[in-house]
Amino acid sequence: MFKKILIANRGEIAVRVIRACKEMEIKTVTVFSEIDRKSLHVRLSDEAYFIGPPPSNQSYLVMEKLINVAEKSNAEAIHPGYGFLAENPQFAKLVEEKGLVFIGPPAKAIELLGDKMRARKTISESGVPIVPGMENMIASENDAISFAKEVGFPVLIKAAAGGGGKGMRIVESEKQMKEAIRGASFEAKSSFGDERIYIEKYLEKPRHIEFQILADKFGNIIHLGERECSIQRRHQKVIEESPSTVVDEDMRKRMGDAAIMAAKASGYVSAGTMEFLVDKDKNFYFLESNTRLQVEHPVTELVTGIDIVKEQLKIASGEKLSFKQEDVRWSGASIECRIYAEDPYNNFLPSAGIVSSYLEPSGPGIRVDSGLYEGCEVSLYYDPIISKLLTWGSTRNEAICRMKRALQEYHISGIATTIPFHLQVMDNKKFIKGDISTHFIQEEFGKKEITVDHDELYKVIALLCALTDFKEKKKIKTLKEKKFRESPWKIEGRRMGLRRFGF
Amino acid sequence: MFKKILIANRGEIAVRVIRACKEMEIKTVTVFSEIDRKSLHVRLSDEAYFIGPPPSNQSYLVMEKLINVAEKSNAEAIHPGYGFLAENPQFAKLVEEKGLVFIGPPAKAIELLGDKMRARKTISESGVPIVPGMENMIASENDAISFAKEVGFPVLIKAAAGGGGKGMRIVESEKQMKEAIRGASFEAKSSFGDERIYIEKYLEKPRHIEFQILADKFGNIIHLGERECSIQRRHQKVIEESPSTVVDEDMRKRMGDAAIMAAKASGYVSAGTMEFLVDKDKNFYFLESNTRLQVEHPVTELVTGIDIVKEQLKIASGEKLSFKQEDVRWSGASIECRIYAEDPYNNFLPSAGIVSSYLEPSGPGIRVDSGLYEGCEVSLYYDPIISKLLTWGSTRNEAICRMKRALQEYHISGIATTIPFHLQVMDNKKFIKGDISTHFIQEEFGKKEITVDHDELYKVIALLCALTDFKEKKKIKTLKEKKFRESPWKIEGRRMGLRRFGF
Amino acid sequence: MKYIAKIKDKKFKISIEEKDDKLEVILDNIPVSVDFTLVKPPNFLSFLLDNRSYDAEVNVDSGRQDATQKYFVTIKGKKYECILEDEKFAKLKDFAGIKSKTKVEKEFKTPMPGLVVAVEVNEGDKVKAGDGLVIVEAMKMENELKASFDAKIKQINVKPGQPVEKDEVLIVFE
Amino acid sequence: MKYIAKIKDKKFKISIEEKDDKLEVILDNIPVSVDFTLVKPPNFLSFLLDNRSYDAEVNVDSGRQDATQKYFVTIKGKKYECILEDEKFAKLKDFAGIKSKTKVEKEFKTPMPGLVVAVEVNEGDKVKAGDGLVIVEAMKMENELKASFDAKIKQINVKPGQPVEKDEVLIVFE
Repeated sequence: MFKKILIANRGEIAVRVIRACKEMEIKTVTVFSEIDRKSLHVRLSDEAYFIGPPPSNQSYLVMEKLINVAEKSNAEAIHPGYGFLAENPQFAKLVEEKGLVFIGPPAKAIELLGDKMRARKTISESGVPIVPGMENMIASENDAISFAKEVGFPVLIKAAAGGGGKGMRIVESEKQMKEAIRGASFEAKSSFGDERIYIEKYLEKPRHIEFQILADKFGNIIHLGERECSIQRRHQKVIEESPSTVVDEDMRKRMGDAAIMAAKASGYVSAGTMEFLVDKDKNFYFLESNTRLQVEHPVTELVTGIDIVKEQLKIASGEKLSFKQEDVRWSGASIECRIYAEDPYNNFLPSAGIVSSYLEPSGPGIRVDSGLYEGCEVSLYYDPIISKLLTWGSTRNEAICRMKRALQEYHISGIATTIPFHLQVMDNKKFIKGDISTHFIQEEFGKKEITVDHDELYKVIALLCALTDFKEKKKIKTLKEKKFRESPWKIEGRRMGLRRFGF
Repeated sequence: MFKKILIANRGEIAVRVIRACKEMEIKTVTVFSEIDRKSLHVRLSDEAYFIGPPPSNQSYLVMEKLINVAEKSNAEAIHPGYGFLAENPQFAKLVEEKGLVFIGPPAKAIELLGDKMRARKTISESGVPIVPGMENMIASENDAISFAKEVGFPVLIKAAAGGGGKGMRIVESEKQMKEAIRGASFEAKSSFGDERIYIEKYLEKPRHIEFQILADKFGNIIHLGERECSIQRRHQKVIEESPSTVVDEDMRKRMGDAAIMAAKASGYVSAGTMEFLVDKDKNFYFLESNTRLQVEHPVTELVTGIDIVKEQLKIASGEKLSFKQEDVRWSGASIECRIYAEDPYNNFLPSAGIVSSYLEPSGPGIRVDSGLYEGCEVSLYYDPIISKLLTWGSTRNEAICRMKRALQEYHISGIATTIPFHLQVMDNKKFIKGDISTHFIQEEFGKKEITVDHDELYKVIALLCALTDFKEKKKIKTLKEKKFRESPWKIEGRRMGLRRFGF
Repeated sequence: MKYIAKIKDKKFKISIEEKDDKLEVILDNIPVSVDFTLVKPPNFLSFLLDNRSYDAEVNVDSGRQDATQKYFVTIKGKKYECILEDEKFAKLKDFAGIKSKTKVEKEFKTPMPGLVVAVEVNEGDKVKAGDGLVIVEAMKMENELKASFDAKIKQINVKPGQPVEKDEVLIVFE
Repeated sequence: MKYIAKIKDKKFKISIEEKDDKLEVILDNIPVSVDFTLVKPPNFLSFLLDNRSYDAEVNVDSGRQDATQKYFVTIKGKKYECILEDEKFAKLKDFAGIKSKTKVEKEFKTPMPGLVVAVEVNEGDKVKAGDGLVIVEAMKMENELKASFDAKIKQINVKPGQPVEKDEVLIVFE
């Protein structure tokens, strides 16, 4: 096993990898941009190196800087996390050329699967069904329109190098095509440095279901079951769960086999994900592969008890998988809510600032993966996922009830977050029934306000405001009388001190 | 199911019960003493009632006050938590007389099992082996000495109404007897309001292993496996785990059967624990029964996936157990470290004050049950258990490594805690091997200092102190120059603000 | 003191008096028992209303208009807006027939810093509530800023490629 | 500034100078690179020593003696004590042959408030390090307070049943 690795990432996923390493007694090296000096990943790692200004193209995306740090710190391997360079085959290649180990699939597999067109071809040839689409990149608007007319609107434009919903557009009519192509290729370029986009048939109300796979360097490949990722906003997953309410044992076997076939066909090694669309009749189509650790990997960890990051590390260091497909056991149900720094009361616009007060939910069946702490800064430079709140329950219903409880306990001040939105979803009847598709949010929350009425709370709110005003005015009066001001903590401390004793 | 219950407790266990209730949509009513107005259990419950001054005999132990609150708030049932009135048969009886449901065993069973002498007799007659002891309470010092001479020193003095190590003394020689009797009966009286004590043979290096049982009102009794509770200080459990390294499948079956037999013999209903001592040859002896939810119940929850508090609520409301013995599945390993507000650097003396800074560990396999938050007060009036840190791992080794990681992440300022002590245990070779007994702490930590040397850290500490002094002196100089002082937060905020922008 | 509090379409009359160090609170003519304590400075409170327990964060909106004050209250993970008025002032207003009405903002500001990717309108255009005005990139995403009421564009202050600060005026309406 | 820091039996020489807004730090004659930043007021720091990362809480002991200062540093869950001396002072002391020696406390204080349950010694008794002196009840437990060095009891200030405050003097040694 490695003695020391570099984590070429930041935020919650860097913290996640550090935790796995600590539990395996592997030393961790992290990197930080100017704005990340106090980030939790810097604080928790064994070593940390400064790599430049906040914009990621001057720090976290600069391959040479990362290689330099790895060499200077004698790290043996590099874990890329997700995002940034995680799916960049040049980086994987460079790492290997420098005699270091890339903790992920071989550069070749990243290249093949990262090129959506080649991936579709390879996977399709291995016998796995795929979504109908153009065989080449979009060359012109007319090109795209004629394909769309052939298979029928709506169609989906996607970044060839994409992932995470970036550089993706649904096109419902001819006149939307131009702007969609422009927007998608802009986002594709700014997110992945590759502006190429392609087009495919847009399935009506599909479910988005993915399979977690693990493949070692000796050709052993297993799957850890599915994750239901249909709850999406702007093509970004916001809530994931395992198992899916639509996948039964037989379907799990067939989809799992297809995922393993796809991994075999692409020469896959390490942890990875095969994504499928599932239509109303439970037909499934290969969509794309994510050649990295997924944001939502913890839902699988909660139902299987397998630590996927540790397995990645073992595989990368050349160990054989220590268990077989039949050893994988699923138990209960797990849900993840991605907490974004976005304001659900203001059109989900990004929110940034200092987290002025912070209390994580806790107790039975709760897991929080985050890089937050009281006093930390959430900046606008990076991904808006600031925390992942997960629950496990012996049934899906218990997991949902627990999530409601946890969301109400989770207290983040100073920035806006999507917690209120998640609470709405947990109360939604269709969600509770498991009657969902990728259109769920659009259909259920499209026009509605986020806050539903809570008559019983209005009185409380009215009183709180009046009492705050009353107290404030009284304080000003008292201050004028006293002519000096004490910090609330001091006043508090003294008051406590006064009644501390009295057995 | 109940619509509303009263939780007649405080602190972490009240919070634990609230969480279960929230997940079952049961409204919760809590009570608070003067010093507990801001406690987390008050903040998280639906209703909260003031019941008097901090000393528990004027608040949490006053039965009439609790009954009054239950009646005023229309609560249908009372959950007693652990400690306080949890094992007081008069309280259980009173609750039932008032037409309310006591969430626990029937008063009769509490009475029988709470009287250690009667319990020993009943259990012994049902065919379960017991530790040799006197058949009556200690009447005089001579009485006790003659029994001790008969079975041989050391002997153990225990409170008849006891539990949690209170009112317990090991007596190694004749001359210690007097003081031990005095101390034990004092503690017994102040903890349980019952000064009666008895005496039994003290087994050499026993393990303390207990079985969790669940019994419904229809005579169905199952067990949820064992908890190893041998790591004790001053007869108080400090670290528990499940499964025990010494219990194999056959032994689990035999001990589980004995636990169920003991529960049957005593007419037990609800969640409860049968405690055993296990000697070097794996013989086990019934020790006592705890007729309540145990502090350490979460280790069982983590390996079985069963929420014991929810089961208690279901049983109390008259539901049948929804699963059978053969449905109980154990998976992986779990450890609990009880975090006490005690100073390991000062002879484990109690510590109290305001928690000035607080960060809970988080991420995979971690559970924290606590009533703490930043700014809360830990008072000297109540039990020193302020938090329970638990880890789950697919193996015991993973759970231990995770615990080390979690303990290092857990940050509690303002009061002393036993976190450093737990870190020492997790590094102990005998503990890692599972080679433990109730003498473990005495033998391994008796004379040693808590802090072992960390040469590599000394330089860091030296530099931190020098830099702090340097910065402080510079600040004083700067202040003199500037003639005014800003809060560190303001300075920070402004600095951040300055570099916030720069795409 | 007497207050009128408005939340959405509901209105509450509140009276608070301090007598012998205790608060006497009347809500819509019914006396209520309140216990109101700071859990965490500056604004995180624990509130017991007739023994019902609520944890809340109370934020005052910084811009004060007349004798009314806007509050944001977060309870159980959700945020609510409340307008608090001094009753004397409210009476006066009713008497004079003044309607409390949100002032129409003439300036369209960006709620966050970022990079302007596209401007979707031209000076002189008429826009409707919900129409996109400017696309600003932040957190690696394009965010479309939309009009919240019908208006006519008077002036556009930014162009694509331009970085903007939080609260910078992007567009001025007529 | 020059310092001598002592932790247990180890001694470190440290020099800190500020040049052009940067800190130049030398530890035992070897220059080191330090990056020292406040993560959480008042005393929670993130520290990079030659890129090795440490999270630490640094507390100054309130009682200052001469030019030395006692610190408590908590790192990775454990607490360490460090004595920091100004080097000039230390040299002077060495020259004068003054040994830095812990002053023997004449007063025996209780580290926490509680109720005195028993006094285990009498005035005039000689006690050894480790001998029990007073039993104080707190958090529902009896806590035996022990002598930390050999001493003779001069005066006893408390008796069983008496409540005591934190840092109250229970016993005076000769």
